Amino acid sequence: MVKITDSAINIEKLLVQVTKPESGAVNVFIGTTRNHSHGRKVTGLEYEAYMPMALKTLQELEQDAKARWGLHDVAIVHRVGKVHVGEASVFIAVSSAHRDEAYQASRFLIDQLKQVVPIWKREFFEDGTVEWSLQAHEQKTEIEA
Amino acid sequence: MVKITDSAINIEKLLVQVTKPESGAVNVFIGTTRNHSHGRKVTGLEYEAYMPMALKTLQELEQDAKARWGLHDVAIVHRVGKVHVGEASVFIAVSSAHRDEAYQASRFLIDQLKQVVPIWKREFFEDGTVEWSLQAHEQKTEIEA
Amino acid sequence: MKVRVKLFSIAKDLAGVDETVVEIPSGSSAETVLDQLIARNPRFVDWKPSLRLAVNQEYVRNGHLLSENDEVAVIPPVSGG
Amino acid sequence: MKVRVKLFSIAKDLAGVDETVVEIPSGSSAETVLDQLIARNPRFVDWKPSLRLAVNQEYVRNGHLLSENDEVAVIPPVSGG
Repeated sequence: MVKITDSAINIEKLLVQVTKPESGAVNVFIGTTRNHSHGRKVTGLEYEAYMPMALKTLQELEQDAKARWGLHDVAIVHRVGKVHVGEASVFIAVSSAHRDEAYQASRFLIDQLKQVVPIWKREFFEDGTVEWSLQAHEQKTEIEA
Repeated sequence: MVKITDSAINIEKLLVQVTKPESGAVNVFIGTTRNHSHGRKVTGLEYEAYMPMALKTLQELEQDAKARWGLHDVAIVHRVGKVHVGEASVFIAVSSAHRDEAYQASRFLIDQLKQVVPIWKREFFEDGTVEWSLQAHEQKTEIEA
Repeated sequence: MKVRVKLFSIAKDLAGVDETVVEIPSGSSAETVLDQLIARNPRFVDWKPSLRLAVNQEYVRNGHLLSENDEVAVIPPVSGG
Repeated sequence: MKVRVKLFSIAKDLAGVDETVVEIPSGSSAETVLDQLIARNPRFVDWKPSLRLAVNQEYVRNGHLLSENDEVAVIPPVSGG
């Protein structure tokens, strides 16, 4: 299951869905909004997505991981719109018979997501500036808030 | 925070506790009771612990992981007593600035827990037999149910 | 021919719009779209090396040949997670 | 001297109790406790190689010397998780 949503992520519900009777291991990764970035105070984040392509690439990643590690289930949820400090912006859960596959698949999914899924983050700083996070190239650009 | 409990694990509450404002990554491992073991149908599990030593070894693991990976927080909860199929028997959550530390620490904690913490699992099989799981030596012993 | 262009993140800020239509010769490559955007706003030049292109929701090389009514997306470095 | 012995999992089943007291000579090693248990139930012999010992909630080698009133725990292969 993959989803892009502007609402808070219901973690408890997703965990119940992902855990199957034959599962012995569930690994979960939660990316949360930090209160600082490169030493500056962050007051909030905003994500935008190229929706149809983001969903398509997430589905491809889900299928890849399922096939490669024989997972029982996968859930990937990403927020769009404003996300407050401390909230989950991304949630990944995978279930499998044993823990090795669960850890590997979970790590694969977040690493790939950060590289290929067309979603972009804007950081809102305490001083009123707003910046697109362009981590892939360690570049930053500033625009007026 | 480490805990050994005979009640269901409140995952949502633990996640809120573990996620700090400075955290960017939370990794969670949940061990769940499978409905089969070595090809036989399992109807339930029961765990027993050498309580004071189990808590002590868990605390040592928590401190080790915090020091080694500079974690923001750690929660480890293990069930004792009966655990139904599909329920979580162990829950580990770690928070950190970046995901690499979170994945490594989480994996370290479950691997170590399974090797050193004095907790034992008994499996209840559909045919009425009850067996101590002695996975460390891949041995099994059967007693009357 | 005409292709629709979707712009995101910094590319959207540079273009000032999140969607536009560009007129390019039949058989043009995806890169031609970037060159059109540069013609409209020279600041795009600095970003060109870090912009990826997708056609109909699939990443493509800059040399990919476009067809009429393709949806071209300009994808700055992604930062989900 | 007397030491308290705690038994878990398969060791508890073999001993038939989860706690007992054994009388051993002063200055005995932790292993002496295992030998006492074997004397009580020879089936302990087969398990001896896989049993670890803890004294006062700390893993010890079999050669660890015991003191009066120590709490010795017989730890079969653990299976938490």
